[in-house]
Parts: sequence; structure tokens; C-alpha cells
Amino acid sequence: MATMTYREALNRAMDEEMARDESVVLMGEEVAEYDGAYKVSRGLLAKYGDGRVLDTPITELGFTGLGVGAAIAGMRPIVEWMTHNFALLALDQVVNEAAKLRHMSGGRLSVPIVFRGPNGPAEYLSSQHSQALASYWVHVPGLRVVSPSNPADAYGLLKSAIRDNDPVVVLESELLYGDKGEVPDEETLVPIGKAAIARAGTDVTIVAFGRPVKYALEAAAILEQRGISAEVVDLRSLRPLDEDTIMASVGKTGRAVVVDESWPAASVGAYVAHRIASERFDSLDAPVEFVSSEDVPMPYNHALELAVQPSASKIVAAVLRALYLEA
Amino acid sequence: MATMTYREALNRAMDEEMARDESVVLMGEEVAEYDGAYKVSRGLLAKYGDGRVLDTPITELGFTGLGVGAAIAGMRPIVEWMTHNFALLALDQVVNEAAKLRHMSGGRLSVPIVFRGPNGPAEYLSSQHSQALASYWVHVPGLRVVSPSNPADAYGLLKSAIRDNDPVVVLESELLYGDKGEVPDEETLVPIGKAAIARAGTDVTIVAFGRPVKYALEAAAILEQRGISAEVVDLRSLRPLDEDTIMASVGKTGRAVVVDESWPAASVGAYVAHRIASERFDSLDAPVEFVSSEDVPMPYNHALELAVQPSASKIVAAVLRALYLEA
Amino acid sequence: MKKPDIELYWNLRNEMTRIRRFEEKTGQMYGLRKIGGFCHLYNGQEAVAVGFIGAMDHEKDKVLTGYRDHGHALAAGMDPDGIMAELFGKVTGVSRGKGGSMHLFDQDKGFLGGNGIVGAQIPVAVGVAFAQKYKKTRGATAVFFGDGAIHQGAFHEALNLAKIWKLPAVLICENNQWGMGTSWKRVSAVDDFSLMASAYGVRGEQVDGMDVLAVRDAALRALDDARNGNPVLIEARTYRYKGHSMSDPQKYRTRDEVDEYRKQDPIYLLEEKIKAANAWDEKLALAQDEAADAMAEQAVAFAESSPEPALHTIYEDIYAGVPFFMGGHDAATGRA
Amino acid sequence: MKKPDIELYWNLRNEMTRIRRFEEKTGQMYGLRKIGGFCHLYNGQEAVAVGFIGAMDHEKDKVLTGYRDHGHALAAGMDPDGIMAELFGKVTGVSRGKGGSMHLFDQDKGFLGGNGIVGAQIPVAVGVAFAQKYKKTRGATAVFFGDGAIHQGAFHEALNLAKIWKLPAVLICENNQWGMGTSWKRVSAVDDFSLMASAYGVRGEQVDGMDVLAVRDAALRALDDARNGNPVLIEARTYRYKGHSMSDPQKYRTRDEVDEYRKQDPIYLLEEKIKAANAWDEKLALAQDEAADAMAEQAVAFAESSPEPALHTIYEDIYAGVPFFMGGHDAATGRA
Ligand SMILES: Cc1ncc(C[n+]2csc(CCOP(=O)(O)OP(=O)(O)O)c2C)c(N)n1
Ligand SMILES: Cc1ncc(C[n+]2csc(CCOP(=O)(O)OP(=O)(O)O)c2C)c(N)n1
Ligand SMILES: [Mg+2]
Ligand SMILES: [Mg+2]
Repeated sequence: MATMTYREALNRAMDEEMARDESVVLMGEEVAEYDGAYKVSRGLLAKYGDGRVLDTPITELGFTGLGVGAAIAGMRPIVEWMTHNFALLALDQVVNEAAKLRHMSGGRLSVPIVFRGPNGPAEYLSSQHSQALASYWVHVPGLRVVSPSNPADAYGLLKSAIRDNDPVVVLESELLYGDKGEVPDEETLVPIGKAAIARAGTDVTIVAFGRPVKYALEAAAILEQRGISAEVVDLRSLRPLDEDTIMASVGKTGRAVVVDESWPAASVGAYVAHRIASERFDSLDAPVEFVSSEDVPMPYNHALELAVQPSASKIVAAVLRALYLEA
Repeated sequence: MATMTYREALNRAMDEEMARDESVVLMGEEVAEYDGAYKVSRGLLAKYGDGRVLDTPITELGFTGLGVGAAIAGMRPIVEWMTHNFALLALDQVVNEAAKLRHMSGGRLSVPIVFRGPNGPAEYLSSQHSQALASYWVHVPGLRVVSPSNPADAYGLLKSAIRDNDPVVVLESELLYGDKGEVPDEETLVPIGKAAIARAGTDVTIVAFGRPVKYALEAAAILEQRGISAEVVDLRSLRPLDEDTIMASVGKTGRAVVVDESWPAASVGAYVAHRIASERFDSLDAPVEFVSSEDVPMPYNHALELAVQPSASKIVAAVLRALYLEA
Repeated sequence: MKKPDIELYWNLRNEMTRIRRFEEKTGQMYGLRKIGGFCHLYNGQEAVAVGFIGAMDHEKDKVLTGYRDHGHALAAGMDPDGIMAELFGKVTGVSRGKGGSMHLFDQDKGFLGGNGIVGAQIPVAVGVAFAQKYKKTRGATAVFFGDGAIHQGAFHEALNLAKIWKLPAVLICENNQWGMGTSWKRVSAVDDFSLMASAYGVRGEQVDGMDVLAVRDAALRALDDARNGNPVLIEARTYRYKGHSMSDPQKYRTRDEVDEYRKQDPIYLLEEKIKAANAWDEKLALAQDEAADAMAEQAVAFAESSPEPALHTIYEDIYAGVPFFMGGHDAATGRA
Repeated sequence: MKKPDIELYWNLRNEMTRIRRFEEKTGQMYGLRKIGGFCHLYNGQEAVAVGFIGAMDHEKDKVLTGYRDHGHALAAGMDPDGIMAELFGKVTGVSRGKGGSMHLFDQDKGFLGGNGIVGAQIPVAVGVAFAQKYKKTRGATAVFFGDGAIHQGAFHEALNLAKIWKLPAVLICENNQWGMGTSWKRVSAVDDFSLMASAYGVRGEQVDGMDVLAVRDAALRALDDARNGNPVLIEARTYRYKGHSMSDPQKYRTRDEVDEYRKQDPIYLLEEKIKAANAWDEKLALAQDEAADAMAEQAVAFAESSPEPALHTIYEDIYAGVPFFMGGHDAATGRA
């Protein structure tokens, strides 16, 4: 096992898939000569040339649509959005084209494309640059959505995404890019649609995805000090959702805390909480707790922006509530 | 009380507000010379002239942004989207500008604007033209969202929306435009943020909004035949959500069915179901049932498109499940 | 002037006639409620699709368009039976009854749709051209859109991309003078759309969209440029005879305006040319008309006799391979 | 040639110097981690904001720009203390610490932001111009954006709207030759952005963005046109000295390229003109420089000594009137 960063793991996935399959190309703002705004594509231009690694103009709608067209014409484009915030400009091409072309054509067209880039808050960026937009993609049938929380999953899920015959949205995180972790030396594909037990436990289930998985694990460590054994389910895949794994865990623990760094209303987290409450109605010992972003736009001031987001201590507090214990 | 259609009620609201306040203008595709693609703006051009009722080019991003600019410069624009499906092209201007300008300016700017148009399925339109997109707006702090289900609310909520000092998204429905109902003769404002008890009942609470309220009422009538008394809560306002009214009803009935014509994941309906399950954990007698659209793009064939949507019979079935009764 | 190619003329007349008759039948079927929803007929604009698509190489070239797509689909050689069955929402339709009038597809004919979002097909088409260049197929892609669509940001972003990446794309603006009920003049800053090409350093050309031969010539030039990495913008000035869609009362224009354009009817104009070349053959003309009618009749018969899709098909054609969906609901009961 | 207006020259020099020194101080403060996140400095481009905004009528005209907004904000007359406090995230900042570097606002000065989404300010600005026309204020709106932003669909849609509705808007593309690490030449189809005006039938003009007097003249012409209902597109060719944002290693360009442009430094060029007019006054120059430094120092002192916003302010400035939020959570505990 090699230790590498989340950024390197994504880079390795693209590198291997580009080496393996000529139809894979990468396009986006600053992905080529600049080696990526966040350096995720470092070295790929040098290795694969400007025919396969392409700097686009700042035209999210245009180059996303261009990617969709290339996909229906037999390629496997990877479209990098500098961040998901800017992908709102491209939403129409994802929701109305990529997600629907197979359906509207009665199955005649395939749209094997990957849309990827950092999602969720970074630091000191204020409201337009710090949004966690998972809900916008997860809402839509026809898309697949994954959200790796660590380097091994970043590597294995991105490889699966590139090989998938449907459009896959990958939610990365700027604040995870530098995180290190072990990644298998041999080629490994993490299947889309399978959650992972990031930490086993017996008293409560914490369900999270993406960066908040880190906080969930931190919270579990803190809770252990208090003799509370928390199981952490890392969803990894948000569409499809691995309900079997979630329900098995909650069936065992009887208590659940869902964590989502998005706003609460119409969110993935609230959907998961609803599914648990519905499927485990008879065995839940407490209401499902939900730790989300505060329902506010992100402020610039650092203390404020931290207060807005989920944290280990908010998760601990939620677990204690689920256990009817004092904070 | 006059009887008028939902379409006429919206038209009356705009007419009265335009008469009352010079800063109100209406812009959108076909709103002027064509009298509106769905004739909601009928007669307004003739009455207020082409300085206040403006046909735009087909540029959803551009004219939505133009409306936002006019709003921060002291006007009260009403932007009509021919349908919410096309508003996906304008999402950035709503989410990143309208919803955030007050916040990013530390409260210096106001964005008094209304975005309105039909949302949700009509008939025989296939996947790109039949989406129920409430979730995309309800997710976002900084917006208000209303969803009138009948002419009186269409009139009263649109008037409130136009007078509101924040951006308000109005979800109408093509299939409601022709529906008739009583509307008060005197000027009436329906407050944003208050749900209505559309029908009182004791055994189960059906929570719905927009067009599905009709199905909920139909279901309640069918259930009455079986001796089941269903209370129907019409949310009217989705952001803010009137949790007090919802929780009071479910507190009384102990059972809830939530109806939403959107796709299930990351939806408004699932959020409401989660809130109920969480707040009424101790008094719920059955899991919260959720009747949504099937998790599929809308097909063109009419039998299929009906099968995809919520219906009175699906709601009845869900209520029976909530009551542990045989269908 | 080069010698008229009489056989070509008759072929073009035949193609245009097939579309005209197909659309007339479609209009009737809509009146009989066999077809529902938005249904945008192509009558009046036949010269554009036939002139352009007829000049393409169907082995390697690709076509995309908007929702007014029956004419382009037929010109690309798609099966009328499958199209009509699609309009009827039958499972034998080209899109299995999922797409309807606005969403015709046949990748074997190089016809990649059929798009309902105004202007959205333009970047998609430029992406198809990207794949053609990347794979060195020597193919080109033609994308059709309306006078209303040219204002969309998608047009601007896509044409710039096509130019800087030297993609084999031809963008054809079918200026039929109305975007729904809006005269193009009220929403356009220029009175010749081909001028807009200069903002992207590409060649722009205006062509008489009622003259199928002029369109064909422009197409041959443009495809040649495109294959050499020079995208082209064409404005084809044309006219639609019918309402925007079947439900349009057309109060925004006069009968006279329509009649004025009918005098330049593309089929009529071509017939005049055949006559001027002394090559008119009344019997052949009649045979073409009858064959076109028979084609439309046959398409209706096929559509009528085809089965409806089964309910469970709502879960199909969403993902490759086995269908899956989030909650596993049952359509009939809403039950998980 | 008209006689140089020496007083104006000195005023322009003063304005540019204030921006230059403010930005240098901002860079230092970023280095000291007093400022975080994306911070885009304006050094090198001062002539554009000062030349243009200085020609505006602050009683009725409005200004919007992107995230590289410190220069425009200062040129519009915004208080440096409030700007620096905003960069520090303090509650005394112009946006109460909510907006930061990219989101400066002061409607009393006609400065309507400060936008982080590339190109998004263009339609918003055209809407401000719409309100000016509607209310017959005789005001005009200037919107600044980069060479990267001009490719966005928002530009295309907005300029068309401005033209067909005859709105008093001037669109200024500050071509500083780089969009992050991308040379404008690699992503642009034309080598003169003012040409793009012809696609919308508006007047386009290219101006030397290092020459504050040239920019001012162009501004006066353009504002005059705009007030008469004729929107204008201006390309101001300029250069940015610093990285795209504070975190940019700038491997994409050479030191030489930057040095080449520093030879045309806008402040230096103007000083040469003052000298050529025999109006140089070393003492006055020094006094301006010192005042600019003092202004920047004072802004930092103000920012330093200002309080942080209270935690509960996260719930403020979202809706008019009383704050509300969906779930009623408590930020400290996540508890409802
Ligand atoms: C993005 C978007 N906005 C609005 C519509 C509704 N709409 C459908 S067709 C149309 C008019 C288009 O006119 P034009 O581009 O001239 O094409 P034509 O119908 O004349 O062929 C409009 C506004 C849509 N389908 N998509
Ligand atoms: C829609 C959008 N896409 C991408 C970005 C990221 N981004 C910020 S600035 C920038 C470059 C813009 O270059 P230009 O328009 O030339 O302005 P300059 O920075 O040179 O002033 C990019 C890509 C963004 N903020 N918004
Ligand atoms: Mg048209
Ligand atoms: Mg630039």
C-alpha cells in the first residue's frame, strides 16, 4: 500500500484510465497548462498532450454541453468544474441533457461522462464560493453521484466513474485534497452504490459522506472516551444509495445521526434521515438526529464560517441527544 | 366572493399590484404581445404599456439577471419563466445573486423580486418539460418559496410575493391554470409562511402542496367513504415552512402521509417527512408515508406519465398503510 | 451557370414532399388526439433540412436540432413508421414512446436528436464535432436552431469553442421569423444573423432558406470548410406556415403575411426551376405525391396498430444495464 | 490637441496612487494572514477604474464589477477603512465581514459590487441600467469584467438585451491578458474584443488601458452614448502585475513579460505626461504618495482595532426584517 494524497489518488485514477482507454479526455478551466486550479490534473498535459487534456474558456454551460456531445458520440470525457459552485451555470446540460438523453431516446444513446470538481466549503470564500450542492445532483434520476471521503475511495470511485456508461457526478472537496491515506498498489475499482463501514460500533450509527466523514470519525473517537461505541457509515455513493448497509447498521444500533454539510431543506441528509425513520420505525430508540449546515449563506469571517458548518462537537452533541444523555 | 380561475387570480394579483406600485414591472418570454404563453398576463400589456410589460428574448440567464439588477436598483420586477424547466438555465442568477446579495453586502442591498411560472408536469411533454423543481429553490437560504394550490391562494400569495422585500419563487402549475375557485372581492394578502388546513380530520394528516393538494382532497373524500377522517394540510409556503401547523396536525392524528410531485431524493417532501418523524417521534403511530413522483424521468406516453405521478389512489394506499389497514 | 442536375432536383422535390405530407398527416392526427403535447410542424421550412442534410455524408456526418425535428429526422433518412409511432407514444416508436415529437433519435442515421431546451443542442453538437475530430472520422456535424435560440448564451459559448478548437461544426440558424409569438426583429440587435459570425472569427453566410438549391450549395461549402477545421455559421431565412405548436392561435401575424410567404413556397419554387429547365414531368410529380401520401398513411397504420409500452418500462432506459431507482417504489401503489 | 488639464492629471495620479498603495498594503496583510481566501489585487490596472469611474457622475451613475474589486471600490469613493475592515472580516467592514475581498458594496456611492461568479455581474448591471432608464434618472451603469468573462453566455445575453431595450449601460472588458493561468489568446476567437460589439449592433471601442487619459476620454464618449440609449462595449487593454489571486505561483508567464508591461505602468505614463507638460511638482507627488500610504495605514489600523462579528450574526442579513431559518438550529450545538 502506498500512502498518497486525495489529490494524487484522483490524479492516479485519471492517469491510469487515460492510459488504458484512448476515448478518455479531460477538459475544464486550467486543467492543462496550469496543471489544474487545485493541481488535481498535474502532469496529465505533459503525458497525454493537448489533444486529450484541454483548457476551456470560462464557459461552464458550453464546455459541459460539449462534453455531453462527445459522450454520445463515443468518447468518455471527464469534465472538471473548477468548483461545483460554478456548475450551477451548467446545470441545464447535466439535468436536461446528460441525465435524460438515454431516456428520451428510448435507450438508444449512452452518456458515459464524468463531471468532477471540489464541492462544499473551503475557507474565507463567502457565500458564492462555499456551497455544498450534492442535493442538486442527487435529486435527478439518470445521474449517478459519488462522494469519496478519503484517498482510496477517491481513486477507486473515480476509476469506476470513468468506466461507467452513465453520467457520474463526483463530489470532491478542496479541504480533502491534501489529506493522506493508503491506496492499494494494484489497480482497484470501488463499486458505485456501496457504502463502507468506516468504523464499527454498537450504540449509534453516524451516517455521513464526503468531508464530514472526518468529523464523524473524530466524534466517534471522542465518544469512545465516554464509553459510547459509534458506528460510522460512509455513504461513498449518494445515487444510488446503499440503503441495505445503512439499515443494517441502524437496525443493530437503534439510533442514527445523519451528517450533511449542505443546507438542511431538500437535502440528501434529510432524505437519508427520512428513509431511516421510515424503514426502522419499529426499532429506532430515538428520533434520527440531523447535523447539517446552518440554514444560512456562508459568511466570509472565519469564526462565522466554522460556526455554520457541521463539526465533531456538533456530531457528539447530536449523538448524546440520540442517547438521551447529558452533554 | 367571485369565482375565477387560478390564471385569472394570478392576473388579478399582478394587475392590482401594478396599479398600486409603479415600480412593479413584468418581464419574460411572450408575456406581452402574446398575452403570456399560458395567458396569465392577459391584458396587462394593453393596460400598462410596453415599458412595464416586456417581451424578452429567449435568454433565461440574461433576463433573470436583469431582473435582479433592476431589483437592487429599486424596482420590483416580476420575472416570468415560461416554465420552471427553463429556469435551470437561470439558476445561477437566482441562487448566487438574488438569494445572496443581501447577505454578501452585509444587509445593504435588498432584492425585492418575484420569479414565477408553471412548475411540475403538464401532459405529453416528456422528460425535459415535465419536472417538478421545488427542491432547487427550497434548498437555498435567502429565497422564499410559495406554491399555491387554488385560485384564492394564487391571488393572495402572489400579492404578498410582489410586496415582499426578498426574492420569492412562485411555483404555479399549468394543470391548475384553468381550475376555478372563490376569491375574495376585497383585496386580500395571504401571508407567506402560513400553511392552511384544506380539510379538517382526525385520523391521519396528509401534507401536500401545489397541484397534489387536489389529489389529497380527492383521497380524503374516498377515505371518508371508508370511515377514515383525513386532515389535509396545504403547505402553501415551502420556505419558510409552517412547521407549527404541520406538527399540530400530526400531533393530533398520530399519522402522516407526505405528498410531493418531485422526485423523492433530496426533495421537499422527504424533508417534511424527516421533520415530522423527528418532531413527532414520541407520538407517531406509524412511519411517515411518502408519496412522490417515481424516481424516473417523465415519459411521453400518457399512461406512463400518469403512472409516474402521485395520484389520489396512491395517496389512499399510503393512508391505509399508515393505518395498518388492508387496501 | 452550371447545367441543372435534373435528377437531383426531382430527388429534392421528393424529399420535401415527403416531409410536407408527413407533417400534414401529423397535423390531422393531432386533431384526432392521437398525438398530444407540444407538436411543432416543419411546413414551409422543408428546403432547409432537405437542402442541407441532403448534402451530407450519412456515413460519417451527424445532425442535431431542436424540438421542431420531424423534417430533419426524415431528411436524415429516419423511418417514418418509427417516427409516427413515437408521436403516438407507442413502444415501437424510435424512442419507445418515451420521447414524443420533440425527441426523435436514430444514431444509425447520424441523427442525434431532437432537443426541447431552446439552444441546448448547440454545445452538444459542438461536442459531437469534437469527437469526430478526435477520432479523425472526417465527419462533420450540422446543428439546426431557430431565430429565437441564437440569443441564448449556449450559442455564444459553443461557437467560440468550435472556433478555438477548430471543430467540424456548422451552425444553421433557421430564421423562420418568429420565435413563438415574437417577431425576431423585436428581440434581435442585428438584422442579419450571419453577421454574428464575425464576433468569433468564423465565416458567416446568409442563404435563402426557401431555395433548396441555394441551401444545398451553402451546405456543400460549409461542410467543406468544417471538415477543414473551420466552423461556419449560416442563417437560412425561411418561414413557418403553421402555428408555433399545434395549440397556437397565431394572433400575432396576419393571414396575408403567411400567404405572402406561401408564394415563395420551397416546393413550388423548385418546381418552377424544373419547369424552366423544361424537365417537368407531371406523371413523376404525381407519383412522388402519391408515394409521399402512402408513406404517411402507412406510418399512421403502423403507429395505430402498434402496442402501448408496458407500465414497467417507466423504469427502463434510465441507466445502462439493469434499472435501479432510489426507493424501489411500485408505480401502481406508490409502495416501496 | 487641447490644453492639458493639469489639475485633472494630478487628481488622476492621486487616485491611482491610492489604489496602488492600498493594494500593496493588502498584499502585506495577506502575507501576515490578516486576510484569507481569494484576494485579487488590482496592481497594473489602475488606469481603467480611475479613468472610467472618475468620468462618472456619482450622483446618478452606478458601477458593478467582478471579484477584483478593490480598485473600482476605491475609485467610486468608498471608504478605505470599511474596505480593509471587510478584508479582515470585521463587523465594521462594508459588508459586516460577510462578503470579504470579492464582495464590496456601497450603494450610497453607486457601487453595487463585487461579484464572484465570472460574468454574472453583466446581466445584473444591465438590470441596474434598466431601472435607471425606467426611473428616468439619466444615470448610466458601467460594468467591468475580464478577458476570461467575455466568453460567458451571460455577456452575450446581456449585451443583446441592453441593445434592444436601449439601456444606458457601458460594458468594459478589462483585458489584462490572463484569465487565471490562461492567456486570453488561447481561448478567444478574435484578437480585438471590441469587434464583438458588431454582433449586437453596438459601438465597440478598444482603448489603451494603461493610459488613464485615453480611458477617461473613452468613458466620457461611452457614457454620453449610453445616456442616449446606446450601450457601448469597450475593451481596455491592460495588464495585471500580481498573480491571479494571492495563491498563484505564476508559472505560466515570465518575469520578462511582467517587466515589459511595467515599463508602461499607468502611473509612470501619466507622470511622464505631467512632466512633458512641464507641470511636475516633486513635492506634490511626494505628498500624494505619503497621503496614500497614510490612508492605507489608517485603514489597517481601523481594521485591526475593529471587533469581530458576533456569532449570532450568521442569522442576520439573509431576509429583510426579522431573521428566520428553516429548522431553528443553534450554531453552537446544532440543536434545534
Ligand atoms: C430554454 C427554453 N426556453 C423557452 C422554451 C419555450 N419555447 C419553446 S420553442 C420557443 C420559441 C423558439 O423559437 P425559435 O428559436 O425561433 O424556433 P422555432 O420555434 O421558430 O423553430 C420557446 C420560447 C424552451 N423550450 N426552452
Ligand atoms: C463562473 C465561474 N467560473 C470560474 C470561476 C473561477 N475563476 C475565478 S477568476 C477566473 C479567471 C477570470 O479571468 P478574467 O475574466 O480575465 O478576469 P481577471 O481575473 O483577469 O480580472 C476564474 C476562472 C468563477 N469564479 N466563476
Ligand atoms: Mg423561429
Ligand atoms: Mg483577465
